Amino acid sequence: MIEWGVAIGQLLLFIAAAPLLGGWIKRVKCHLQNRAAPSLLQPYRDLAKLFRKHSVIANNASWLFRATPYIVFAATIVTAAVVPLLALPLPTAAVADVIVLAGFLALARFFTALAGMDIGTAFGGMGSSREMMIGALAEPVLLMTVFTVSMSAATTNLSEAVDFTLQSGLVLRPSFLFAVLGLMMVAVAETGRVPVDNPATHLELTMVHEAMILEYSGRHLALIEWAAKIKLMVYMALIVNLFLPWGIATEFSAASLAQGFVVTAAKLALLGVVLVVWETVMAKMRVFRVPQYLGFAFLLALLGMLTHVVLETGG
Amino acid sequence: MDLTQLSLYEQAILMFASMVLFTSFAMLAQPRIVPLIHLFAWQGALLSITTALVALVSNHPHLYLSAAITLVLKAFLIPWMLHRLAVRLNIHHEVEVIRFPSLLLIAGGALVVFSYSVVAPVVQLSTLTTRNTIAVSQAVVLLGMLLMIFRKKAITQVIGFMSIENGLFFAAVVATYGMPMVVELGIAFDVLVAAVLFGVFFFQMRESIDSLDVDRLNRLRETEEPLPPEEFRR
Amino acid sequence: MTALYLTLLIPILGMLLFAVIGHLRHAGWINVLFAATNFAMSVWLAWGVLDKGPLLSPDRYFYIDAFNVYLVTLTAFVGLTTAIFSRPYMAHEVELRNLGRHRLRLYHAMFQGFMFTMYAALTTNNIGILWVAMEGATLATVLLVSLYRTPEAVEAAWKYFILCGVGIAQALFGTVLLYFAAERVIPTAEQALQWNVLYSMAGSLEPTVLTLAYVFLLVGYGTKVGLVPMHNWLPDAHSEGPTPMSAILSGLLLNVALYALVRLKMIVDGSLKNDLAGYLMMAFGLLSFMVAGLFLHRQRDIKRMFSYSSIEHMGLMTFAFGMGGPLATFAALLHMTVHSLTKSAIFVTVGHAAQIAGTQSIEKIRGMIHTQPAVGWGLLIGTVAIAGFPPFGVFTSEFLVLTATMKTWPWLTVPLLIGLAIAFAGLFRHVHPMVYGEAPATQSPVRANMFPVMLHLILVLWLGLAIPKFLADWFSQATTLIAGSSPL
Amino acid sequence: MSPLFATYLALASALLAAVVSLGVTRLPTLLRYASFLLLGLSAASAMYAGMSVLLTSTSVTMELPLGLPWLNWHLRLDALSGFFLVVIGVVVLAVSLYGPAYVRTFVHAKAPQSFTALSVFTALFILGMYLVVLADDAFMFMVAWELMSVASYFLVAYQHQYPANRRAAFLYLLMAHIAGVSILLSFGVLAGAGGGYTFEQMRAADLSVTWASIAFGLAFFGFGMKAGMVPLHAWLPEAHPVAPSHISALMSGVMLKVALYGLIRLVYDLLGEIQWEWGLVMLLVGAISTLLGVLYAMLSNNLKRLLAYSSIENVGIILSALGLSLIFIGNGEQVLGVLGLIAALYHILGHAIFKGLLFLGAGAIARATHEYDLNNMGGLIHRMPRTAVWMLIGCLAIAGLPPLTGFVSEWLTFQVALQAPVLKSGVLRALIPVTAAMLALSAALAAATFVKVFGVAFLGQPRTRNARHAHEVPLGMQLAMGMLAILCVLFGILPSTTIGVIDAVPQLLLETLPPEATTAGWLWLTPMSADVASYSAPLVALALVVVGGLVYLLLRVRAERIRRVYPWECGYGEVNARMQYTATAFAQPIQRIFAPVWDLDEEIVEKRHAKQPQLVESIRYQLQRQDKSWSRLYAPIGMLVLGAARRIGYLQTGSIHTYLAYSFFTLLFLLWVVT
Repeated sequence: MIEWGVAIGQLLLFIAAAPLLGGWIKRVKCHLQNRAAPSLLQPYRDLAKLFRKHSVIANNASWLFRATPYIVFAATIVTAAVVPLLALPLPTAAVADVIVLAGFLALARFFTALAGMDIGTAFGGMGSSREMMIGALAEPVLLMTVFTVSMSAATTNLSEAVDFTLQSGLVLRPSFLFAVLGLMMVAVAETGRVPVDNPATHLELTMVHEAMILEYSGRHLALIEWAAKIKLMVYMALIVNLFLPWGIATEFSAASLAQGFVVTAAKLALLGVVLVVWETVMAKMRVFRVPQYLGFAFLLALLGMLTHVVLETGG
Repeated sequence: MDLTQLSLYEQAILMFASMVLFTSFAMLAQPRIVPLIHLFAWQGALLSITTALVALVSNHPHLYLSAAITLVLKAFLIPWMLHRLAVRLNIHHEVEVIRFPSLLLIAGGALVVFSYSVVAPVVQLSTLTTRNTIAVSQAVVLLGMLLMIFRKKAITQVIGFMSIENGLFFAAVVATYGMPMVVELGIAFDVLVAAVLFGVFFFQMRESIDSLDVDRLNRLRETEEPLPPEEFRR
Repeated sequence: MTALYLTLLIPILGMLLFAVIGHLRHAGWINVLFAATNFAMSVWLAWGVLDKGPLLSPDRYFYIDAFNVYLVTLTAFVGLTTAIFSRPYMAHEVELRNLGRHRLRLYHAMFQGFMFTMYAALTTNNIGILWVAMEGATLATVLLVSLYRTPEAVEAAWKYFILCGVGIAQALFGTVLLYFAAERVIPTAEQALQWNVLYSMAGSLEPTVLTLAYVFLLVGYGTKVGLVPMHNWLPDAHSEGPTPMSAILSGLLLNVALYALVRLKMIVDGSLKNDLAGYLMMAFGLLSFMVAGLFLHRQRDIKRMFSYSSIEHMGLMTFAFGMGGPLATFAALLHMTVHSLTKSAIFVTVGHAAQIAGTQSIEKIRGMIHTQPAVGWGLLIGTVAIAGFPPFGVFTSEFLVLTATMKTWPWLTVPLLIGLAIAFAGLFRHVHPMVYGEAPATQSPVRANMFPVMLHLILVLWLGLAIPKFLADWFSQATTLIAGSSPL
Repeated sequence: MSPLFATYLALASALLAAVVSLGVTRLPTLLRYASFLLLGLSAASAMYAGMSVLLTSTSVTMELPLGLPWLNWHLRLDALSGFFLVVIGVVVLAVSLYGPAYVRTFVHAKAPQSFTALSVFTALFILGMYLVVLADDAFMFMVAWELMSVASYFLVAYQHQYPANRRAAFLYLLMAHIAGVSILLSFGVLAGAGGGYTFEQMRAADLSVTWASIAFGLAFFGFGMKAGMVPLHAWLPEAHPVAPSHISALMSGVMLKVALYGLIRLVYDLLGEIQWEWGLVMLLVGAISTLLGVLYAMLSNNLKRLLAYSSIENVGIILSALGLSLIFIGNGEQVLGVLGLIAALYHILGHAIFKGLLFLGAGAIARATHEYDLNNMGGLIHRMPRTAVWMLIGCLAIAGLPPLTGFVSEWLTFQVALQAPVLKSGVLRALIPVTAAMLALSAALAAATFVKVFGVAFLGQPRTRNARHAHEVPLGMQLAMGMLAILCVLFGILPSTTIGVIDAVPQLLLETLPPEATTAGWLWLTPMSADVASYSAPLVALALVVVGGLVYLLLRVRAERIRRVYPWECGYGEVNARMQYTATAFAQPIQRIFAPVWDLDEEIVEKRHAKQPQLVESIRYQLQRQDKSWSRLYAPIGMLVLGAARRIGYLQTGSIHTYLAYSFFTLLFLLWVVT
């Protein structure tokens, strides 16, 4: 029973902390580009403001347009619920394994894209089209990377997989190296960061995610933005806990939980910094360069899988 | 076997057989219509004489009857009909060009050799004195076909056809001393009807393509392009 | 016995009668009447034979067993339905192409004459008379082929006459050789041509002679079966003659020729003790099958096309008979039946279609289903049936042929498969536009009598779904006769 | 009611429906309802029969006094045929609800087609499919099989006034014929070894591996051609779209499955010892079909054509699952083999349902707008709201999104693929994950495709008058779609229960049960074991609903009513329908990425201003796409045949001398041969 409690708590923490992570990344970025940085809590303020505002929608918006934010938010939260953040074992991970996780991300994307096309503006269509393209190329990479892990761990249950990496101690797996790189590239693409997309811009021709949600406002926008932040955190948590799970709490004592909290926070913060650096040094690329980018990620994931088959299990 | 051991009649049979063969060759080379018909009549006559001789030698009385039928049919009736047709269709003066007559004759010779080689094993089995003439009869059949293949006029084709019939009859006589009477009659009847029908056809041809040149009968050819392949294109 | 003699007599009477009154307005009906009585006679005969087994006439000129009695019945049946169809059709033709009524006299007389020759060929026990009858069939039909007196018709008739005449002459030479071989072992000259005697003595006949004889017989009767490369007369004769003629030529004459070939093969096999005859038949059959299939693609004349399809199917039967063995033989017999039923039905429909469109040219016949649904559907269903789709009987026989081939000659199934596909494509790419689509305004419905078509197709359907008991026994008796044993 | 009686009832009522329809022109309305009622009855009883054998996992055999004299029609109703009877029954039931209202448009049509043909052949088509799955001997199987093909051919050719339809029908019948013959030959091999045509004897037969592989090859070719696997799929995207929509639903939803039934029956049941090489072939072909199918679908703008291509994709998925299963069985991993088979069966069921749903939806759209081209639709969600809901569910399901039915089979397939490491051969271990990745890619592309479908057809603004004046379809059609949509959800949420029923099939074919797929109760799906992988669809669905609902309520508390305004149009006048992305535009990025897959013929026509050539007056963009199999495979074969036909013509020179020469030389040749 207690682990369910922990799971719920962890989920709530996940939801609550997501904007903070976003704020942290933005802040570090500003420092790096020596701009005046907003406060860490700025994302919360934005969300609060959005929730307070009227929401205005187009005349010909259908029920689907209004339902989408809730569906996206819910789907994203389900994904968040199955990723181990602080402590193992995570019972919710049994409800939905990593394939389901990918499925739910796809579900969210599906509805976002539909919502983008609902009004019938050029931007929405453009955004949806590009988003689906990116998603179509990114999803197999995501699956292959996690397949690589779950083939070594002989499970698709994330909690079990993390546990496996934890148990097997420090093993230098070439497959994991490739997998983690691939996963990072996918994460960047999926969460709409530079160089694939730029969350900060509204320059029409370059935006993808923003183009889809252009028509949203008020609480709907708030939900979508929040979901996006959660999604980012899901990916980052996945990366850190799947490949370097050390420090995650393995029993539910206050001490180990606290330690798990601290360590995970540190890891996420560090990964955030890495992301920021990456975003700062990279330049936004043309839409039709993205396939090459993702193709490279695919290659990495494939290498990871093959090295696993060839080198690690022995022919 | 040796010719000398044969009775005079048998020698005569072989002699006439060779003459039948000769008439086939002559027909192959004869470009003019009326002489061709005459040659055909001669072939029939020789045939019936041979048949009569065979009847005499092998005392098969029913062969006399078939000899008589042959004489009437092949030597008189059919040639007369053909001649009359030729006159009425006013082609009795026509001369048709034969390309490479010499080659044709050589081919005919080759056919004789071939048919001899083909029926050789059969001949070994026979005890009849006339056995060697089987080869001749087959040669006559094949020469008839050769004639039909290389000659242009409808009437010559008919004559070729008839000479094939002659060859068959000849084969029946020399190989087996004739078929049973019923069959003989049936065959004879068929031949007669055929001859009549040919006559009818000459007139039909004349009125439809106003010529008796079978090379003009080439409307029903399929050498043109087939229909466009609409199903296989997209 | 009486049944047999009546079966042979009635058509002769008919021929003589029509020679006098064939031009009268009701001649068509009388023709139907004769055909009907003939059919009744043949059923009676069949009944007797099924009852008491094979039947040899006292004078030994006629021999009826399961093999030919069922062909007699089939012939009589198709003759009947064709007569039914030809009555209104020829009437329409007479006013359409303004033929003189005397032509109808010829037509009816020759129709009956042709039927007679085929009964004679089927029932006779004497291979000499068999030959005479086959030649007679040619003579009876050759004037019908040229009935319209168009240049094409005359040309077709002439080719038919010459080629079949020459071919059949080869058969006579073969017969002579056979006789030559026979009379050395069989005392009386009369018996030396009797099939049942020959068949019983086959073992002692001289193989080398029979080999030669068989070659001549194969070329001779093969010409009439329409085996490639002696087939050239067939499409011409079928496409230029009046449609009822094409129906019985395709549906019956080819069968009879093949029947003769098989009868003689039985003797030759008995003597040779090897499969040479079978191999030759398989080779010719397969060749005809493939070549005809390709020819289908380039046709522009609808009747011509279906006559090529006949060549194709005769090829398949020849192949099956050549392969021998109970299964293949059974299949071949069944295929004979269903093919002649289906093909005659198709020719009937095609005749109507040609009258509707006023032409036989495939490009000009369009949208039949639109103009006259009955004819359109008839043509379509008929084609589906002949193409070998179940639940039609043609499929059943092709199924058996293919599986039999798979068992004995696995690799020959490949050309068979390809041939089937090619022939199918060739048939349908022409039939499709003729049946479907919009119809040109020039086409106008005619008084079509689709009863025979429906009857035939229903029978074929029945054979495809379930072969009735008596027919099955019948086939199996015939199979036992030809192949020694039966699949039942 | 015994399953036997139910089966007979199903067959009888289908046959009766055909007979009744013969008189349909006399009293159209009555008989229309009568025939569809009978079809519904037959569907219901078929499902009953199927369920009862599935649940009791018994098998019933029967004989009909039809067929060859020495071989009656043998029928056998076992778990496998029962499962497929259910699959057929579901869709047929929906169709019989949908039909009466839908076909009304055809009754009074001025078009040359006869309404009788439609109803008669529909009934025969369905009858044929029942008989195929019931057949227990090769002969009856072939008869039923071809009955199915021919009947459906007549239905494809039904609206024959359009040349495209005639062409499609011809192509379809031709390929069906070839497929049929090759299947027949494969049975021939088995019969040759087993000494008889009944499946009993074939099971008894022991073939050498070579002959078994030949039989497998022939069957795979034949059934695969019918099931539409690449590259033998050419007929499918032509034939399925041109048939009336309820027929398309039957063809795409069920007929392809019947072909797969044949494959399963032959490989798992009749062929004996299974070789893993067969599985490999199947897996590769399946993976390729999946990818190409979805790509072709992505680029089609004709809705029904798109759906047809997506059927190719789904058949590919099923084949891959079967391939995996065969590979594992061939390597002695019986259990995993069973899982693969179950995944395949689950997808067969699922695809039958949602593809049926989508085609029926396409029919509804066509009936309401007379449009098939996506670029002429748009904004339909406002005009036909309920149809929109059902279609949305269909799209979600076929895109393989949780928690709907498409996802379950995908999940299972991945689970099986992830067990590759247990295999000995390194090649397989390397290959299987790669194909899994291809499946993942195709799934994602499918999602993109169906975003395009729903987004362009239902969302945005109407692009044509027809779309603007569309109306919701009659109740019957909505019921049909609604039923299927609800089934999509149910089978998505209750996988364990469903598998509990399905696994009678592997029990029959492989005498093995999936180890603990359903041991954890209806809530949990644990194929291998709980700690390897687990998925609780009910909980997930619940979570989704609860979270979404909670958030909604929370925000509702103090939310003002939403203001509606004009959308932002960047300052150019009002937003109009021509501004929105078209289907072509939507697919364009994918097209650019995977360009080599198609034969593309792209051209941009610029019209310059007469006086100032620097001004562009108008730009027209034209795009011709076709899949490569035509130019690479079919056209050459066709040309080959026609070339041969052209040459063969010179046999028939028309000169009698030549003809005489033929027989003359034939004679000489034969004489020479024999002496």
